[in-house]
Amino acid sequence: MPVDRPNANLRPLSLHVPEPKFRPGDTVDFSDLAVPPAGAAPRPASDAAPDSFRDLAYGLVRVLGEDNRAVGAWDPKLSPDRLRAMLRAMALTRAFDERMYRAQRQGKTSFYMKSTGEEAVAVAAAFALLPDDMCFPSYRQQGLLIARDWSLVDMMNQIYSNRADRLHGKQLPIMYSVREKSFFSISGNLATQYPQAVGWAMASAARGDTRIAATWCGEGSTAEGDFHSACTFASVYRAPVILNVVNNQWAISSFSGFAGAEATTFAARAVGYGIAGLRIDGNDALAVYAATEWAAERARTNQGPTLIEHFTYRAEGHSTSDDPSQYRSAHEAAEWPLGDPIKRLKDHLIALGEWDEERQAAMDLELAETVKAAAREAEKNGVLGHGLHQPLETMFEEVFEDMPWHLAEQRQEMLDEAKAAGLEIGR
Amino acid sequence: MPVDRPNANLRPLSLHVPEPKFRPGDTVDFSDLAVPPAGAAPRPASDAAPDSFRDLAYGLVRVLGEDNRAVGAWDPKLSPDRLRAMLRAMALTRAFDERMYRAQRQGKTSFYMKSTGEEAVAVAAAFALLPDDMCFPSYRQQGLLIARDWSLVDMMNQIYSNRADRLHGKQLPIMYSVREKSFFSISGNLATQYPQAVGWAMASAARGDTRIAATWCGEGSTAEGDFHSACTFASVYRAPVILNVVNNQWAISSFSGFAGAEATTFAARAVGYGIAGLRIDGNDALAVYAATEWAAERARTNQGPTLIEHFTYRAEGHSTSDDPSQYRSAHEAAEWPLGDPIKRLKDHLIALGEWDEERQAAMDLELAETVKAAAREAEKNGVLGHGLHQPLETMFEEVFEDMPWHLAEQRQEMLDEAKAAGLEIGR
Amino acid sequence: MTRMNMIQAINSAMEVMMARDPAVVVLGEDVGYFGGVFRATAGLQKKFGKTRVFDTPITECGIIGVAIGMGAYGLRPVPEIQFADYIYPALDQLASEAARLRYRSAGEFTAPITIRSPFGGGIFGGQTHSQSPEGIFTHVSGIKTVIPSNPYDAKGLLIAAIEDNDPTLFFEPKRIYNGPFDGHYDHPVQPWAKHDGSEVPEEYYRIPLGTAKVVRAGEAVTILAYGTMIHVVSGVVAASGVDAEIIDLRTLIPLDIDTITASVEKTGRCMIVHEATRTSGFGAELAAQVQERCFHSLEAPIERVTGYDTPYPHSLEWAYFPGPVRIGEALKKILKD
Amino acid sequence: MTRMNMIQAINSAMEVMMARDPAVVVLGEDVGYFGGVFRATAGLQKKFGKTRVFDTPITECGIIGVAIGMGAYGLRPVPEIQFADYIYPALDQLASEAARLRYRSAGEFTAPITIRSPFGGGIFGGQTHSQSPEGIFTHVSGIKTVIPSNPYDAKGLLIAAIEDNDPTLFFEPKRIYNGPFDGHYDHPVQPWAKHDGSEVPEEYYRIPLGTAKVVRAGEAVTILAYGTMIHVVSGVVAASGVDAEIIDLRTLIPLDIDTITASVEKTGRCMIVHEATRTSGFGAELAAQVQERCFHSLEAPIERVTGYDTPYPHSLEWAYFPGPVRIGEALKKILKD
Ligand SMILES: Cc1ncc(C[n+]2csc(CCOP(=O)(O)OP(=O)(O)O)c2C)c(N)n1
Ligand SMILES: Cc1ncc(C[n+]2csc(CCOP(=O)(O)OP(=O)(O)O)c2C)c(N)n1
Ligand SMILES: [Mg+2]
Ligand SMILES: [Mg+2]
Repeated sequence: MPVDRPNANLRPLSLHVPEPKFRPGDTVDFSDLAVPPAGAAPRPASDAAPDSFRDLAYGLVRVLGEDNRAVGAWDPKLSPDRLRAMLRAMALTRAFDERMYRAQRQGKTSFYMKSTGEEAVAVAAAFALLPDDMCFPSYRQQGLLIARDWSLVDMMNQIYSNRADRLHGKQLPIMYSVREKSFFSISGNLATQYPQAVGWAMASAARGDTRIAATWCGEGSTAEGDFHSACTFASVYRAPVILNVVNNQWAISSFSGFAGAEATTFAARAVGYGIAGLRIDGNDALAVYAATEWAAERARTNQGPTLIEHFTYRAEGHSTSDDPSQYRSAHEAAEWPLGDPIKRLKDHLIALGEWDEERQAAMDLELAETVKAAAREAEKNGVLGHGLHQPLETMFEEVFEDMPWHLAEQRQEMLDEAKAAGLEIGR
Repeated sequence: MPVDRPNANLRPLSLHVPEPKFRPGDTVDFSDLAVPPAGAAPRPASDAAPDSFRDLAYGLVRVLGEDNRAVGAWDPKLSPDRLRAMLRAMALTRAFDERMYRAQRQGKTSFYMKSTGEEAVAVAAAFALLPDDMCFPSYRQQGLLIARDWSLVDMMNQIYSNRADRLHGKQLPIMYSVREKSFFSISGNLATQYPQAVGWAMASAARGDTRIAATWCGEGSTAEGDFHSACTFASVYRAPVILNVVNNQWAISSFSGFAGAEATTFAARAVGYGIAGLRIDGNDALAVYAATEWAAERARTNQGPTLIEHFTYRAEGHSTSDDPSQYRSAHEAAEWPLGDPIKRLKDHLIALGEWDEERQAAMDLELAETVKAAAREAEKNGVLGHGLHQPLETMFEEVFEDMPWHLAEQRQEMLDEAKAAGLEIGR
Repeated sequence: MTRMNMIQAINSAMEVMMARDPAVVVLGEDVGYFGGVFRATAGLQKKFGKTRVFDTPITECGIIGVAIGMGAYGLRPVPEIQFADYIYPALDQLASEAARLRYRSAGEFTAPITIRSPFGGGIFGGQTHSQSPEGIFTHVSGIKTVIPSNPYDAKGLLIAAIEDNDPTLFFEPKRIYNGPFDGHYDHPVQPWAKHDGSEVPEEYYRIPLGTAKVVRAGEAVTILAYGTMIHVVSGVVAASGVDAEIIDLRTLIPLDIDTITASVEKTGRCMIVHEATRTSGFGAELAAQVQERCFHSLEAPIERVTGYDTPYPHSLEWAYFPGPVRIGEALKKILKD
Repeated sequence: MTRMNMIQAINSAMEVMMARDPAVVVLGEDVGYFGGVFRATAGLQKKFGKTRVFDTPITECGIIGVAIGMGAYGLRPVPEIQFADYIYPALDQLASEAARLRYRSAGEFTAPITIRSPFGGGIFGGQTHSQSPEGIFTHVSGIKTVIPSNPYDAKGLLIAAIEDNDPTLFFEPKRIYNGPFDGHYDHPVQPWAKHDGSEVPEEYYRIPLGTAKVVRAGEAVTILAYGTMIHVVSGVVAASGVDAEIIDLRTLIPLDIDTITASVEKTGRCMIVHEATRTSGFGAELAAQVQERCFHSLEAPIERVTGYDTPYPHSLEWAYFPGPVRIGEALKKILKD
């Protein structure tokens, strides 16, 4: 029988509930956030065993230093042309976000989500992957499509749910699906894409293909069961997949502590599964590129999965439905110690003597024009709510490959009712 | 735009599918399983930070050495009386399992699951916990109830689904629920008890109580989403809970590799969440006791959760529905390098001069008799299938606290139909 | 008495219950400092502290699993699932655990938890912010399902749900959080203040679970509905001049069958309206029961006006939503039959 | 032609499809070397290798999530969920992902997966090895639900399901894996070999999804059932001498409504039998549709004989199971009405 110690003398327990450092109105001071110098992290061989570099899950791989120079083993040594192309894609992403955010405010669509401050995470990854590597993104990686040179007008058509929307108005704005750019249909349900990416990668491996998969989720979403099942499968079958955790510090109003950041890093999750883990400066496009390239190399050589935590900051609201001033200090974004990814890459190019502020300003202007022109083009196909852009009966299509009788019957009911009521009736 | 490297020259991927070392008919050789010597692992202070002892997740805490002596910092230094009490509870658990397994084979019940070879995991933990610490077990911790001196007859009544079954015949055999022994209702769904235990512990902490919670699941079950949500919550709120993973190498026919054991240990999961993790010799009752005591101390002093991997071996079939000779070598159990937990504790007591083979034999005989007597007693209340032991209408009770009309109506329907057909009709 | 909208009434129910019973705790994604994405928990953390009102990790199965454990300890948790569309990851903890715990332990352990979740469409939320999954839960024995249609009921029912010792799903029709909605999406939104149901006592009161409410008495046809649809149906009935009897179910399980059968026996006709997809929706159960019980009174087939058997399409939201046109046409049809 | 039991027929369907189509892969808990806890995948790994037939970690949401990814790649996965009772953790991946993928991507990506899972009671499996959750899935648009009642159908339907480009749930009535079962649990089990439905071609053939089968033609009453219940109903009908028409639905979605309505219009009476709990079970949908479509032919209320609205109780299994007594009584009642 267990011992019968009296518990009268035990001290009462207490519950720890995380609390972010700063709330609305607070002065922001990030000085106790440890930021290791650029170039300090070692770069293991791409066939090193994951348990030989566990420390990388607790550090921060950084390439761009305070002096705007690329340093250390992780420097991907990209040509100035490639750097400029990357800078441009990031700036275009930001310009696109600006315009579409405004379009939502103007009532042209129902919803929008920006990736401001996190552009490097998606753009630099797209540059480091092959064009047919399969991406399973969350809703904040529009940069992937832009970096893969996808049509802005097409993206906007989707956002406007208009006549030309490739998704036929069926999906919430920004929930793109672009098969020809190896970009998987985005889900509204957090983290579901994670095991799907692992399954895709397993299938590619099982078929002796050469393509790998990459997936992204926010730090908040790592709490979902899907994250765990994905990591478990990836570890067990050594799936050729890159698991990206975008730690932008916030999940709507909850700071990263509610996903576990007080106890350890998100890269440490990789250690838990015995898979390769990297924690990197997500606002450093070169670090993102280098980490992705290294992880891709591991995947392509059957070394299995890599989990990359991108340490970054969500500089704007969660979505157009959100007002971050309600729950966090307005100063955080400006004070963020890892800076802005676009500015940092720009400054690097300038330091290399390959760019200047004038060219940057000209490019920004040009991109704003590009985006504006695209928006005008897309708006020709209509915007949300101004007319029903899809024939009514499309609602019943693509539920199944072939429409079963009950949907055909419901379609007929709808058309009959619409007709009886004198409404416009589709095709 | 991403670079357009041709992938023609890439080598095809391949899928890794785990495979256990031995299959039916194979000779078993566990010599490359690393078994560190007893007494080697350090014992951190109970308020040490989890990241200061990550190595413990990769080692194996052992107290009982080859010479049957207790050694090292983890020796719990129990009195001979306590050791004998623990030995007795383990032996009783085994005797109980034997008898009930036989009862199932004799058709007295539908189902049974033994814990043979793993008795230390539950029994020693029960000895190290306080009697009102709340247990959220899986189906293989009958040792908890036995160590807490619960009535064997009551357990058997449940197994027989008989008249005296405290669960009114509603549950599958062995899915006990014993509130007065702080033993939570067992679920058939794997790992669901994990977040429940964390929630219970959070509630205890929130109310300033002194009681802590402990939960158990198999290594196979760690893949479930519930495991992950439990670890995440436990980490975030520093819940006073002990998370036990019973790594008995098999999950029905799947070896531990399918839960991730090829890549790392299960204790390493704790590292992933930044919580305390221990990997221990689960066939060493003293190691189980010491680890549980240490984890309980951490929990009681608001140091938060501890995950303990109990490295052990499922010496028999998964359940009475299973035939392990179909998928694993019959020699594994006998060759298991960590031995049998009962024999090891017995040998320790003998080495201490506090026990001998004669007393052991006498105890075994006595326990067999105890169990037999209990079974006879329980069988007086009936066994499954021989008569309907619960009045028919009990089926509708306890679905809700108060029976809604639709259940009352269905109850009446049933009674009317039974009557019409001339069947026995309950109360 | 004061005027409240749905959100305020729901907030008030939680506040009243937290003040009365220290065992009541509120948890969920964004419910703490921020007060919930729909502001339903605003102010509660400030008033009751972080150990009684707190944010959670984003794992619905974890939220419910943890709430069950808290319930077993003796607390009375009120978890929020941010959108009903996100309740599926929690289904196992709800259906296999919360709903079964009392039964499988023969009453030793219970799950006295109330799961709040906004549901339904009409806000251009697309397929993952518009669903009405209530039908699924009505098929799970051991769980109650409650859906209010106005602030007064919302508060009284939520208090009853929190006090109930069984697990209860409390689905909140988010389209009418700020005002009743008659389905004319092109008309300006009416605020709750102009509606009877917005007179809400500030103090404690309860509306027993399992009681429907006759919203409008009538002789020509019985219309069964709940949530947002009560207002759409009422609008259609008012406009059409049909003498319909409108019944607000308020709780789906347990169902107030007597009120339903008494009405159908009187009118001889029955129409069911819900936003959820048709096949195997709760309307099927209602139709099955009504024909079982009122067979000889029925003069026409029971009609179902529901969401179509498709996901909720973003741009065709108003074609999907069972609005005034569809309800009006169905009403004509059932009266003709 | 050869004699097969259900397990052999299901195994044969997978073997035939794996041989025909290299994209077909089988995954699930214990399905690999061991061949499944019910032996349905026995021999497949040996024949097709470990990259086409393999064990998985124990995470149902992972199994389905991974299968969806494999499907998106171009494979045709056939995951097994070990017991239907354990499908709930996968509900989000099934309902929000597999079922929605085609729609939300407007056909760019699809989920051509077939989820096999043993369901139903009658084996003393207690509440977590006996459930019949099919009703839930019939409420999810975008997913098909198939339930065979004999080896011949099992093979032909499973092949059709695997070839189908939409996600399909294939629930296997485990009580009749080894032999048909007339509900008399105290009688010896009949092996399949003595039953017509066990003559099964060894080669490829398919039974189109969406077609029901009239198992027995009759004039007095239409009985709708599927799975195990076909045999129980047939036994009762044979014993009672009632001239009932028995329809085996075989697929619930898409439903073969024409066969059903033609029959009810002829007989004027309809009884529905399933093992799942009554409230909001698929029987509700059937009753709703039958009264909608055959209102003027119906001479009596549609009867449902189903599992009760309780969890599946272990020791009272045979009282819960809708057996010959209950079906017989209901039959008498509906003929009297
Ligand atoms: C399953 C599920 N639960 C909840 C939500 C609601 N929700 C949408 S975004 C979000 C926060 C996600 O935060 P994070 O993962 O950090 O990503 P971020 O928005 O920061 O990119 C929540 C809770 C959802 N979409 N899906
Ligand atoms: C959710 C769920 N999935 C599947 C099962 C079927 N099942 C029962 S036990 C078991 C194996 C569990 O193995 P492990 O966790 O290692 O525990 P052990 O049996 O070894 O103690 C499986 C797959 C289940 N009970 N619940
Ligand atoms: Mg985030
Ligand atoms: Mg195991």
